[in-house]
Amino acid sequence: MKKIINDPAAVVAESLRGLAVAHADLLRVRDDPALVVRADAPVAGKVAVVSGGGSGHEPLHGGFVGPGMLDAAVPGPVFTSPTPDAVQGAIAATTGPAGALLIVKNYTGDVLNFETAAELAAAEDLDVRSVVIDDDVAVKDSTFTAGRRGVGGTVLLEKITGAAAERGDSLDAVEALARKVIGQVRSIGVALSAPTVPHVGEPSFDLGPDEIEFGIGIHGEPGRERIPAESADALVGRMVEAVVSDLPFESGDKVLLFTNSMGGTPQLELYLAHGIAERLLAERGILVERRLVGPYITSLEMQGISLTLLKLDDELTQLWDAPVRTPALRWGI
Amino acid sequence: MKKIINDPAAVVAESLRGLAVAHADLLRVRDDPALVVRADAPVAGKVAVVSGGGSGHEPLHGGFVGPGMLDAAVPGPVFTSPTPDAVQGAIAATTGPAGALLIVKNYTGDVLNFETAAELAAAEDLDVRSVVIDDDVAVKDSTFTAGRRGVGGTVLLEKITGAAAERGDSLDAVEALARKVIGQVRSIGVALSAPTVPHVGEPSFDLGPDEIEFGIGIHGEPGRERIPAESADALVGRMVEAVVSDLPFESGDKVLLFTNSMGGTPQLELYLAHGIAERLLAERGILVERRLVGPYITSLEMQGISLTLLKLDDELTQLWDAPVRTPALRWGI
Amino acid sequence: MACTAEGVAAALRAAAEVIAEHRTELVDLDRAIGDADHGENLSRGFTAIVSALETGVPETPAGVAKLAATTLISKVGGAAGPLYGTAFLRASAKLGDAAEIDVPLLLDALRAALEGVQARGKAVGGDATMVDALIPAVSAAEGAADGTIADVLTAAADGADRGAESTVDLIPRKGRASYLGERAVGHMDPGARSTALLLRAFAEAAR
Amino acid sequence: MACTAEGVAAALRAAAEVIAEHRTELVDLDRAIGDADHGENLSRGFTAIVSALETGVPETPAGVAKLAATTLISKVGGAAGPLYGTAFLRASAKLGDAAEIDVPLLLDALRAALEGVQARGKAVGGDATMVDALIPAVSAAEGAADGTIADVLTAAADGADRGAESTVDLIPRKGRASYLGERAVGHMDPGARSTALLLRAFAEAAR
Ligand SMILES: Nc1ncnc2c1ncn2[C@@H]1O[C@H](COP(=O)(O)OP(=O)(O)O)[C@@H](O)[C@H]1O
Ligand SMILES: Nc1ncnc2c1ncn2[C@@H]1O[C@H](COP(=O)(O)OP(=O)(O)O)[C@@H](O)[C@H]1O
Ligand SMILES: [Mg+2]
Ligand SMILES: [Mg+2]
Ligand SMILES: [Mg+2]
Ligand SMILES: [Mg+2]
Repeated sequence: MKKIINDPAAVVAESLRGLAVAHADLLRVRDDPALVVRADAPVAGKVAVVSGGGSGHEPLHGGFVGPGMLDAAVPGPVFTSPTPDAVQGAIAATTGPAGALLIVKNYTGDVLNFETAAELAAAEDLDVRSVVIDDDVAVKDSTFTAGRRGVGGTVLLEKITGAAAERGDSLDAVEALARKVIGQVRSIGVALSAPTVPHVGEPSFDLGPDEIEFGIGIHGEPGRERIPAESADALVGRMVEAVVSDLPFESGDKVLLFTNSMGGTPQLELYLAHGIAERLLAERGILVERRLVGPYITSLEMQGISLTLLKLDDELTQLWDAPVRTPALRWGI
Repeated sequence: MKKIINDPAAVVAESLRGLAVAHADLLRVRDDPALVVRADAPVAGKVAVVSGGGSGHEPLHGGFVGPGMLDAAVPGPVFTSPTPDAVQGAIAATTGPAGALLIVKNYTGDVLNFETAAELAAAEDLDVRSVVIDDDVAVKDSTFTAGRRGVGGTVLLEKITGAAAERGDSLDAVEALARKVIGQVRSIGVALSAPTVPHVGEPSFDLGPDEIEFGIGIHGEPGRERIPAESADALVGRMVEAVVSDLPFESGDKVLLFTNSMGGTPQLELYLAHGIAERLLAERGILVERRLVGPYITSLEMQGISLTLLKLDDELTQLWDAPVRTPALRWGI
Repeated sequence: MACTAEGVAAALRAAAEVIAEHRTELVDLDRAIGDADHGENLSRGFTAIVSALETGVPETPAGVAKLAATTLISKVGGAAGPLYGTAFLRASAKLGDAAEIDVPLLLDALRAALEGVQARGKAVGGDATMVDALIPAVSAAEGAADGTIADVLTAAADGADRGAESTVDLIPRKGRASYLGERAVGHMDPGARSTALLLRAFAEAAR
Repeated sequence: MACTAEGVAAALRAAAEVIAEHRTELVDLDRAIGDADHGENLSRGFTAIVSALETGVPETPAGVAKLAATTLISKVGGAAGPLYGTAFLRASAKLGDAAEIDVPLLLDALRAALEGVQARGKAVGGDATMVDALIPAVSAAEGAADGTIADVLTAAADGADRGAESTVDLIPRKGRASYLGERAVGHMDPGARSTALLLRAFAEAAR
């Protein structure tokens, strides 16, 4: 393993130090438990939007803290969900009478730890609600499993609920909006190589020189199936089919298309894939009205991409377009 | 080689198609020769700022086209400078009576091809000037060699000259400003792994499991020396020393610190390195007043980072802060 | 060793050593069907328990168990943190203010731990989780109710070993491994394995 | 073959084949001390020359050389594009409106090509570039001035081969390889090698 790190156990703390000094205008970082909090938190009268999860997916979530998006992010160790006291710390630092929405990705660890934190907050008479995002179509959804994972849709969910909270929506409204977004966003990911977790020192899985993991998660968990390497046209076609057929998205639907790099994919390839996805959606009569292209929810240095589609309506489009100012997403301000 | 591509010969054209459709509000892409041009070009009365070079360094240069930065970018094949007729096309599409500044990275191929294009433009009575950026301290500067390479400083140069052109500065002024920036910006890069050029299909160099290439270029050209892998503290310390001692940067200097990912470095490590660099500069009394952290000038999927320092004064700071709206850099609008 | 507060603390220290020794094994099991952190998560948690005990051992076995619970909850994260944390919390609640744990109390505590894990994680037997180690551990412990504390814990550890072994052939239906479906068959569940290791460490400590 | 426009066109087609055959070799030489594209760049350029000739062969040798020059300039990019482009452009200027190239004209053209490359790229002998193949090529050609066109080109190719070989021991002072300094010693310069390949192809075509 070659990495630009010191002690593997200190990677998250040291990285957060860099984030703090680079973006002191937007956020503050606290140590032990680690927290990233909006510089002007708590914002009076505003619903707090809080998210978090294991580290290694940067810019998710710390890179999305700032006006128009998250009030706080709770980074756990690499690929390991944070503990309830950390989540509680984030709630305490951001939440007033307007309450807070916790955005939780559907992983057993995240769900359990955020659940516990929400219970503790309720005991302190704070109005805290949780939504669980599970947009990954790679995983069979069933009440007999842990269910679908939360992946790329999380970024869109955080932007849109953040915008609603920023304009002053009530907790009821923000929560309802979040559930609506979760209901109409779907994603699929692929990996061409594995990430290496610093404290492990070896790649999280072994992939042959001509193999692709189709339906990969963001923690190096294996996906739906292993397929032979194929052309970008074929691979993106397979991904579009998986996402579109799931909701399903239909001819005439207006959508946001999010083409995400898993970390190690050159931007040259990312835009190439994005162009193919746009073309395939156009062929199906699906109208791409907004797009996001870049490394926004990653798996360390893993090479691969994910595609996320969100069905848009006027309200969602307006909230997507609303100003946002965070380390990783910024427009309008 | 595993890549998300179709025909290796079509990678750049197909990727540009994705860029065009993703950012139709900002730019247009033309084919054969490939060009990326601001959507509202030519902007009346404005000095055009044009850059370009081999592809594979994205977002450089196409991702910096838009208000406040470049008027056009000329992408060559991967790691190969574009031809004079392409550069000429970019000049023709953007340049009016106010003239154009060509920003050229100091590589023999870029210099020769842009030189030829400038001669052709002069023959058509257009006022076209060129500046050559050569900020890489890894290379010994000497009139007996090709000289220093243009690397990270290019991003800062394009932002600052773009801002000056946008506010209406004359070509003389923009050119003088560019030379000033070139005089006070320095960079150094390191690689932990090699990029793989699509038409080659193999890594551009072989690096042992415990080796780091110190002083790497952005084309997989080997660097100053090969060193054993070391801690982030040691490595960033070595990089800061190389950059600071070169200009030199001194106690009391105000600077912009740009911590760049070469493409495949996880953001977790990038911010960790950034934090160390800020600390080491503070220890030397150098005042970091602005910063940029992210993958802005890359070498495909190469793992590694570069550090760039630019000495600031009020004018440069103001131009850095000026609004910019491009696919990869955006603030204030 | 008597099952006083000090005895429980000693058992936890012994468990911390075992977890440290098996850190890589647990990471590798998790690497195969999860996200390669189970060993790292538990080491972090048990190291923290040992430190917490250094600043003072609580007065009752229940107090020690509660300290373990809160430490695991606040240090481990992931799925294992809340699950093991809940197990110790429920066990602690059963132990009340007893100065020493006897066999009936131990059985109550073990049952409470299992119920806690199931209440929190909603897994049943056969889902290929730590529950598959805990269920046979509790029944084996109940079968050894005539013996000493050490006998009961040894029986529990034996049961947990068999349970962990049984997860190799199961299709996981809870936790991260469930994403893999049939591709996870052939791999032992890391949480089931760590449950077996912990019970074995407690059993050895009780000798 | 007579050195008419058609003859020069045939020589360029032969050169295109040789470059295609040696594409990987040139990429590998450039991979070692540069950016691994020299073979790719030249193949792109010579393939384009062959296509351009398909739509019609210009009337004079100078016209053919000029077509080659503009095609290389507009298709190759990198350092090699403008350099080889300038070489053909200067050679074309020397050829004037001659219908066929004789030996003195060929020598003039070769000298002009070398001067063009040096004017554009500022390299001198010993800098480990294509100039190190061109200089001995031109002197060897001059030494064979009594022979046929084929003799002159064969001598030039032999000289270029020796020149290319000589770059192995040099510390590069121009182009991308100069960044490497002493680390480039032991590697042949890709541009010098391609110059030798091109001259050999021309010589064979002239037989
Ligand atoms: N719903 C559940 N009920 C019981 N045990 C579970 C459940 N989900 C996961 N586990 C256990 O947790 C273990 C994984 O723990 P760990 O790797 O530390 O957390 P994570 O899966 O969050 O990375 C699994 O091996 C399994 O035994
Ligand atoms: N200044 C120069 N003068 C003469 N030849 C040069 C000069 N710079 C580079 N070359 C030649 O160009 C060759 C490299 O060409 P190529 O790889 O196609 O371009 P690039 O270096 O831009 O990738 C070198 O091997 C060398 O022979
Ligand atoms: Mg985990
Ligand atoms: Mg090149
Ligand atoms: Mg795990
Ligand atoms: Mg080259």
